[in-house]
Order: sequence, then C-alpha cells, then structure tokens
Amino acid sequence: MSTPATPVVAAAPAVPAIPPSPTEPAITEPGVPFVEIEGLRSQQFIPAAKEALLSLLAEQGQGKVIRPVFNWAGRNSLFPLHWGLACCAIEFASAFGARWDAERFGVVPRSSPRQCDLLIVNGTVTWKVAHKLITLYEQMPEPKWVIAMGNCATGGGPFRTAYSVVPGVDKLVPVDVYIAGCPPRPEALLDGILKLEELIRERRE
Amino acid sequence: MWINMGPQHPMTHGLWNLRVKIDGEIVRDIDPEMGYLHRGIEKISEDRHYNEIITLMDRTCYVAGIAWEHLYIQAAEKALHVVPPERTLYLRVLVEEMQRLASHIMWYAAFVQDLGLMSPFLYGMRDRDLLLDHFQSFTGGRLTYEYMRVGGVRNDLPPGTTDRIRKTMDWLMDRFAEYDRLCLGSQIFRTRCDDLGVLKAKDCVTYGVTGPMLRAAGVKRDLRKDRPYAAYDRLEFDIALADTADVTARYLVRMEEMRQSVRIIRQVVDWLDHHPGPVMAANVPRWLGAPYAPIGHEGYLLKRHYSKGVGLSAIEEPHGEATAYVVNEGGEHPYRVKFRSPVFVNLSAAKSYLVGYHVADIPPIMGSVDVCVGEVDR
Amino acid sequence: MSVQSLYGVASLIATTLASLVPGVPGYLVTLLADLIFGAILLAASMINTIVLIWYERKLLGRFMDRRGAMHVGYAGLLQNFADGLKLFRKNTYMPSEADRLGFYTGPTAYMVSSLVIFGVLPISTGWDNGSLPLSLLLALVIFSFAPLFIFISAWSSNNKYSLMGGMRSAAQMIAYEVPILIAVVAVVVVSGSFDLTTIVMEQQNYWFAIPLVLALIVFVAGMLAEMERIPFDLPEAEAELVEGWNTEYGGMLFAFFMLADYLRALIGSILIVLLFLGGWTLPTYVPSALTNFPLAGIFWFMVKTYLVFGVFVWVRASLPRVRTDQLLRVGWLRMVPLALASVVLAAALVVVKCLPLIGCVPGIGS
Amino acid sequence: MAEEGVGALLRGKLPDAVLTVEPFDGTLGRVTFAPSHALEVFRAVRDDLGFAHLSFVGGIDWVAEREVVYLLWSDERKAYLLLSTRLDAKDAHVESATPLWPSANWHEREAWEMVDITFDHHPDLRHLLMPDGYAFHPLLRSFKLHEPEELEVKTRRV
Repeated sequence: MSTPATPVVAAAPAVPAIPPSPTEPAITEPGVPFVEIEGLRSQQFIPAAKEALLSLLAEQGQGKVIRPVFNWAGRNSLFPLHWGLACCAIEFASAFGARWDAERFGVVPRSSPRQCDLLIVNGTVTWKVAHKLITLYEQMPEPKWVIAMGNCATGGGPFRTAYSVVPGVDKLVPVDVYIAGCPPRPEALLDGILKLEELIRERRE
Repeated sequence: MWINMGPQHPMTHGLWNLRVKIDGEIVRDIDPEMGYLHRGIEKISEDRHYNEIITLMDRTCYVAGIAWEHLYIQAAEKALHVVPPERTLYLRVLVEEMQRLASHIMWYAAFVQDLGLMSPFLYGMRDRDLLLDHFQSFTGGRLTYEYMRVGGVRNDLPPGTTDRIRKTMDWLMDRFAEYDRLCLGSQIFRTRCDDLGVLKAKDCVTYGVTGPMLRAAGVKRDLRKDRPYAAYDRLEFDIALADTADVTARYLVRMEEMRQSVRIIRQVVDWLDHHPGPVMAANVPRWLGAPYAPIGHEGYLLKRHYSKGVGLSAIEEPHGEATAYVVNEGGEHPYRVKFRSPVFVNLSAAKSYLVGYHVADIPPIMGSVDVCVGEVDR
Repeated sequence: MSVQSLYGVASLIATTLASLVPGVPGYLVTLLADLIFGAILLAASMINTIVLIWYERKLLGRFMDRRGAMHVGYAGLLQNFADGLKLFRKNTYMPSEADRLGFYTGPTAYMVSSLVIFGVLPISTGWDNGSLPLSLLLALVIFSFAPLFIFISAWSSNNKYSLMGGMRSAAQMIAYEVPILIAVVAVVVVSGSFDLTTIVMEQQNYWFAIPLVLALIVFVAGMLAEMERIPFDLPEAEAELVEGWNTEYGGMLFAFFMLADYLRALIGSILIVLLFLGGWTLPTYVPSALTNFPLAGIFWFMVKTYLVFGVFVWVRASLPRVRTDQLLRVGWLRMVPLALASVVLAAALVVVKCLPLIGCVPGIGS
Repeated sequence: MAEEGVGALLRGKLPDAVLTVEPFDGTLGRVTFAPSHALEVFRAVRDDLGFAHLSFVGGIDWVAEREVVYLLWSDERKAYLLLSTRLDAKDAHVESATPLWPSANWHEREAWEMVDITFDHHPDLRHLLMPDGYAFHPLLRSFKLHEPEELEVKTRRV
C-alpha cells in the first residue's frame, strides 16, 4: 500500500505517430504557400468562391457541416421548464443547488415554456393536471425533449393504484429518458440529462 | 381582470393554481384551486399494511417527510396499543427536529427567491444538504426515509453520528447569523416585508391558522409545549413568538424556531450518548414487523386480529398543527385514515391575507405561508 | 489615412478590396468602409456581450458558492455561443391572437436601438469614429427608446403577464430617465461639453466620480433601473410575472431580448466609465508604465467596464427586488431631488473652482 | 376529572343533543351528538366552552351510516375535544360548521366530495380536490381501487 504510485502516463502505451500518407506528396519546402494568391484575379475569384460555397452546401445537404454544429449547440444548452410537481421537484431544485450545480452543463431552468427545450416531469401526474401538462408540452417550440423523472412519472410509482393518478406520463407525452428512483438523487437527474445529450448526439437531430 | 397563477408558475412552489382578480396592480379577490396533486393517499392507505403506509407518509409532505411519519406512527400506535421504548422517543425527536431544520431552510431558500434574492437560495440548499447527509447516514434516504416503524424506529444511529451532528449544528448556527444579515440587514427587505400579509391573532384563530403564522401573530400555541408528545416534555426550549403578524414576523419566528431546534438537538444527542437501549418495542406483532408477507399468507395474517381501536395524534409539524385520525377495525389494514394538514387550512384562509395587497406582494406572502402542496392535496 | 482609428482600419480594408476591382467609384468605397466599420463594431459588441454574459454567470456562480457554466468549452466560455446557436435553430412560435407586426418588430427594434448606441461611444483615443459634438445626448436619446419597443412587444404578444411587465417597464424607465438626465447635466456643467471624448479628456487630473459622487449615485441607481436588473428588475420579476414582457417569446426573438438586455448593461457600464471613471485614461500621476504599452487605452477601458459590471452582478447577487410603487416613489421623490442637488453642487464647483478633498484645481470648469 | 368535566358540562347544557360522552385517549373526551341539534352544540362548544379552534372535519363511511368527526382545540384548556355525529347513509346531511368556524370551509368541501356528506348552509360547496363534475366519491367503501393494468387508459394524441 505504501509503495509510491507509478506514474500512469508512463505506463500507458505511447500514441503511435501517424505515418505520412503515400498518396499525398509531402510539402518539403517550407516557404511555398499552399494556394497561390497572386494568380487569383477577380474573374477567377468569383467562380472559386461559388464553387467553395456550393461544395459547402452539398455537404450541408448530407448534414455534415452545419447540422453537427447545431446539434452540439442544442445538446449543450438544454433549458428545462421551471415546474415543480411533487417530491422529485425538491431533488430537481437540489440539482441546481451549490453541491450539484446543473448549470455547469448549461442547464438553466426557465419559467416560460416558450423558452424551454426540456420538460422534466418531476413528480406524480394526476388526471386533473394532465391536460395542463399537454398544453405546456405543446407550447414548447421544437425541438423538445421530455424526461420522466422518478417512479411516479415513469409508471405511477407508489400511487399507481390511486383513482386520480396517471400511471406513467408516457400516456400523455412522448418520453425520451426515464429516471428511476423515488425520488431519484440529483446525481441521477444529472445522469439522465447527460444521457439525453448522448441521445441527441446519436439521433443527429 | 382574472389571472391564473399556476399550475405552472414560479410563485406556486408546487402544483396549485391561484386565481387572482386584479385591478391594476392591486389584488381584489382570489380563489385558490387545489387538487392538482391529489394522489388519494387516504384511500390508498385503506389498502395497505400499517407499516406500508409509512412509505406514503414520506411522500405526503415531501419537505417534512419524517414529521408526517411521526404523526402517523403515533396515531397508529394508539390504534394498535403499542408503546415504543424510551430511546425511540428521543430518536424521533431528533429526526423530527432535524427535519424541521431542513424544512425551514428549504422555506428560507424558496422565500428569498420569491423576493428576488438569488444567492440565499443556493446557500439554503447547500446547508440543507448537510442535514440530509445525516439522514442518509442512518435512514438511507435523502428525502423519503421510511425510518419509523410501528413500535419504534428501524435502526439506531451508527457510531459517531452524534458528534457529526454537533459539528453540523455549530456550522448552522453561524449560517443563521449570515441569513439574518442578508435579509434583516437589507433595507429593501424590510421595506418589502413589513406590514405585508397581516393576519391578526383573532383572525388566525377564526380561520384555524396554525404554526409559525399563528405564532407570528403573538398567539403562544405550540403543541410541543401545550400537549407534549414523544420526549418533548423532558427537553428545554422556548416558543418562538413575534407580534406584528406580517411577513417579517413570520421570518423572525421561523429563524428563531431553527435556533430552538438546534438547542433541542444538542440536548437530545447528549441524552442519546448516555442512554443506550432498544429502539423497537417488544410487543409488536410479527406481521407488523414484516409487512411484505409472502403471497398466500394473507389469509393467515388476517386471522391475527388485533384489538380494535381509534388513534388520534397531533404534532407540531414545521408548517403547523397536523393531526392524524386512524380507525382500526381489526385486520392488517386501517379502516380509515384522516389527516389534517396545516397548510390546507392556512391556504383556505388565503383571501384574508392576500386581498388588498399588490400583485408583487403575492409571492412573498405565499412564500411566508410555506406552501407544501403534497400535504394539502394528499 | 491613419490606421490609428477603427474607422481607419475599415477604410484601409475597403480601399484594399476596391483595388482588386478596377474602376470602383469613390462613394462606393466610402460606403464599403462604412459597412465594414459597422460590421467590426457589430461583431465586437456582440462578442463582448456574449463574453459579458459568461462573465456574469461565472461571477454569479462564485457569489453563490458554485461554479457556473464550466463544461462547454474552456471554463464554459462556449456556453453562451451554444445557447445562442440553439435559440437560433428553435422554432419561433407566435400566439394565434398576437399582433404580427408588433410581435416581430418589437424585439428587433429593441435590439437594433441598443446596437446603434455603440456607434457613438468612443472607445479609446484614436479608436473612435471621430467625435460628435453631441454624442452623449445622442446616446442617451437612443437609450431611452427602449420602453417604447418593450411596450410594443409586450402588448402585441397578447399575454396578461407580458402586458403587466410592459406597463411596469414603461413606467419604470420613464421615471428613471429624468434623474439620469439631470445627473448627466452635472457632468456636463463641470466638463462643459456634450462630447464624450471631451468629457473623458477633462478627467485627466481627477475622475468626476470624486467631486460628483452624488451624481454618480443617482446615475448608477438610474442605470440599474434602466437596465432592469435586480433590485429593479420588476418588468421581468420572475416570482410573480412568469418571465415578464418576454413570456411569449421563444427562439431567436427571445435571444434578441436576452442579447439586447446585456447590450444595454454593457452600454450602461461604459457610460458610467466614460462619465465618471475617466474612460480609457488613468490619472496623470500614476506611473507611466501602466499606460505605456500598446492598446493600453482599450485595456484600461475594458478593465473598468468589466469591474463596473461586476459591481452590478454583485448587487444582483445580494439584494432583493423592490415593488413597483416603492420603485416609483424612490424614483420621483428621492432620485429627482438628489439629481437636482448634484447639479447645484456641480455649478457651485464650477464657480468656486475648488474640490472638497483635493483642493483648488485651476483647470476646472474651463 | 377534566375529561368528565367538559362532556358533563355539555350534557347539562343540551340534554337533548348530547347522546353519549366517552373518554378518548389524548382528548378531553368524545361527545356524540344528534345531527339535528348540530348548530346548538357548535354554539355551546365554541362560545361557552371556549373551543375556538376547529382542527378538522372528517367523514367516515360506515356503510350503513356515515360519521362526521370534529376535532376542536381550546387555548385555555390546552386540550382537544372530539365531537362526532352519525348520519343515515341514504340521506347524509348535517348543518355546516363554516359560519361558526371559517376553517371548516375546505374540510367540509373535501368531506362532501370524498364521503358524500352534504353540509347544509355551506357557502361554497363545490369540488376541491377532484376536477369539476367528478361523479364519484372516492372515500366510500364501495369505491374500489384497481391496478392500472386492469384499467383501460384511453388518451387521445393531438
């Protein structure tokens, strides 16, 4: 136990150097610029720019340039709706407290559904509130996601037999991520949000 | 003009709807609309074992779960004629007072956020987590504990807990001074909260308002003193009082209650250090100790009738006077469980302390009431 | 053409580009230079604003015992770019009963009116776009357009909360416009000019914050109200009005509001620095090593601006919100007399030509 | 001694109204009264005996009849008093306590919608917890709970 810890970096295998590709001729002379600017006159400039723009657009058509950028932006700034339903709302608030600080991941609760991307259903949904929940979901602009936080939102939880409780919020709105727990700890909520970020990346939305 | 504040509104701190009739910025009439979180806990309880209901009690009031466990357990013990051992009583006082601290700190966080103070919300959540850490160490849960049992508590404190609790209490006392500096030291806070949401002592009694709201009006009623339960009659503490009956007074009462809670907890941990003993009553029937009976044994269990009885208990919950009425008609399920939620009554009087003030005053006033919708709707 | 000024840089780029295409008329080159100048200014102010938001979030996080954004980019620097891009992509909804014209023009005009002010604010010696004789007045006039646009967008989004927020915003901004303007008069009396560059140059010996501390207090309080920040953020009081006048706005229009708010915060801080804290200059008696490096003017200007904004963040982290009637009462009954008193003091200062603590300064009021 | 006191006092005042007086753990006693004399009992308890605080009003369904329980608190005596009255299940109605104790308002609304007990002269008897127009009374014994799998949940996607 008392032996000095060996440096991990030294133990890891060194990254092999990438061998130069045989098809591309290596640039040997350092002073030669890659593109000759002097030959570029205005007559040649416009077609060149047009070509570059078209190739960019063609790649965008395949969703390769712009879309990943927006995907990155979308998944890194998820604004949840500031809405407390039941017990999980307290843990939801804890997740924004000093210890967990969900704002680290760019998660900032907003009060107006128009400015939100993420509906976190944090608690028991009753039939009385069901249509309000649907209204809120529909007021949120696309693209939007739903997290069912806790057992109540997932499947009714301990109240599933009750006459007034919706057994699972997925009966009302499409759910992307379910978080188990009654209530889930703030870590679980953060994990759910990170899972959602992975999901957005995989779906390439 | 009627506006709906809720069910999704930053003011509500839960799931309810305050319909407000405004004239300019002045509130002319209000109509609270409840029931968005009605989960039928009283009905489900009729279908559950006595110890299974504890699970529901935690979720009834999610900021003061253990106080509600305590409330229900007392009534159930009376209905089932079980007497818990003495150490259990002190343990229950300990967890209830810690829960009161956690609940009041949560109230503080929510209340100052209503006033627009942003940082104390974070400070409150930070300090509350320290208390929840202790709860985790001996109940395993942060919010829903299932700690109490009919006839005792589930387990004793792990070694070293009392010292850690003492340290936390010292830290919290310093933080309370900081809270006071942030709020009472601010001229804007006083301008906002003085003479706001006044509900005088006479109206408080008429409308049945209890808890810190009542004591802020100068009425000296605290069930821990007036009708001591558990081990409260053996502990020294004072009732927090104020007399201006406004939002500032409620703030002062709650801050003083937190200090008194710290005082109680210090006494209790001293007692617990020197008085080891069992934490479960000896005369608890076996089917109560193991509520999750194997399938097929229900008939066998049902034959073990306990004597009938009706239990009534009342405790001073963080929000006010809570009572439980448990009817035991034999068998393993209660016949009827009725709860009196303090916030339920405090909210029903909302018209008397909201009308005539500004729209901007609604959040601090409702914040000073400390609404917990879980226990209102049940 | 001097490259010492921002406009000079723009002209240089314009002439270089024009030389590529033969036969471009001169007025087109001037137009191009104007456009490039505008673009640089726009980009600079936008990036500054976004960094300002990051700065506020990090600072606020530290005040609250937490970290703030830290996982997107280095220390969360890219967080606000992500937010902006995301809002850019979001659907923009319009409520079915909303007024289409007002709903779209309100936020846009609000944004544009805030951006235009950067055109008249001098940044540093030589880096301004030439001095306008009435630049201070122009900046304040454009600054006070905002309540109109806020009210238009609030009214046209057909939401009760928005409407209440818009009403509050209009009342508050008009109430605090008056003391701000009177406080500015004190500065003008002492410096003898409406030109911001001249006002800064007048502060070579001492900053106006010292003799005109009363005017500074009034101006800061008024700016807090104009910027709609806590403790005067009633129009978007989260607790009672859901999001205030931008409740119904989502997507890019909401981003406009957000950006314009911080643009105005930036402008407010810049105005305070220019009017009271010596702009890009340091007092003449500080060691010259502090001012003798390239871009020293802009450096000190930015440092001062961010410090002033840091004070605003500090206030936001530690004060509760006031109520509308209290705000208006303070505005009309306390701020206006204080501002008037500061003008009288400034006039007395010009006549006596002496400062309370520093002593008699010969150059004052010239 | 005190337990005998309040019940006996009440019985002496209203011999027709009070049916039984029995001791009840944790209170000054449990007084059962005839529903037809409800208002007199309420007045006597509040004005003469000083029970100014009504803690709760709760309904219990005993299948054949329904019970209404009132819990009262007196600041002078520092004790609870339990009032109870039994109603016929077919025609369950009793005088409302709201005019005397405004705190009974929501409790009676809840008892009405949950246990189907009508409170006469209640100012505002409408649904509190359940949505308007909810036709059932969940806390009746005849109302059974089901696992959600047994129910067919029909929702419409728009």
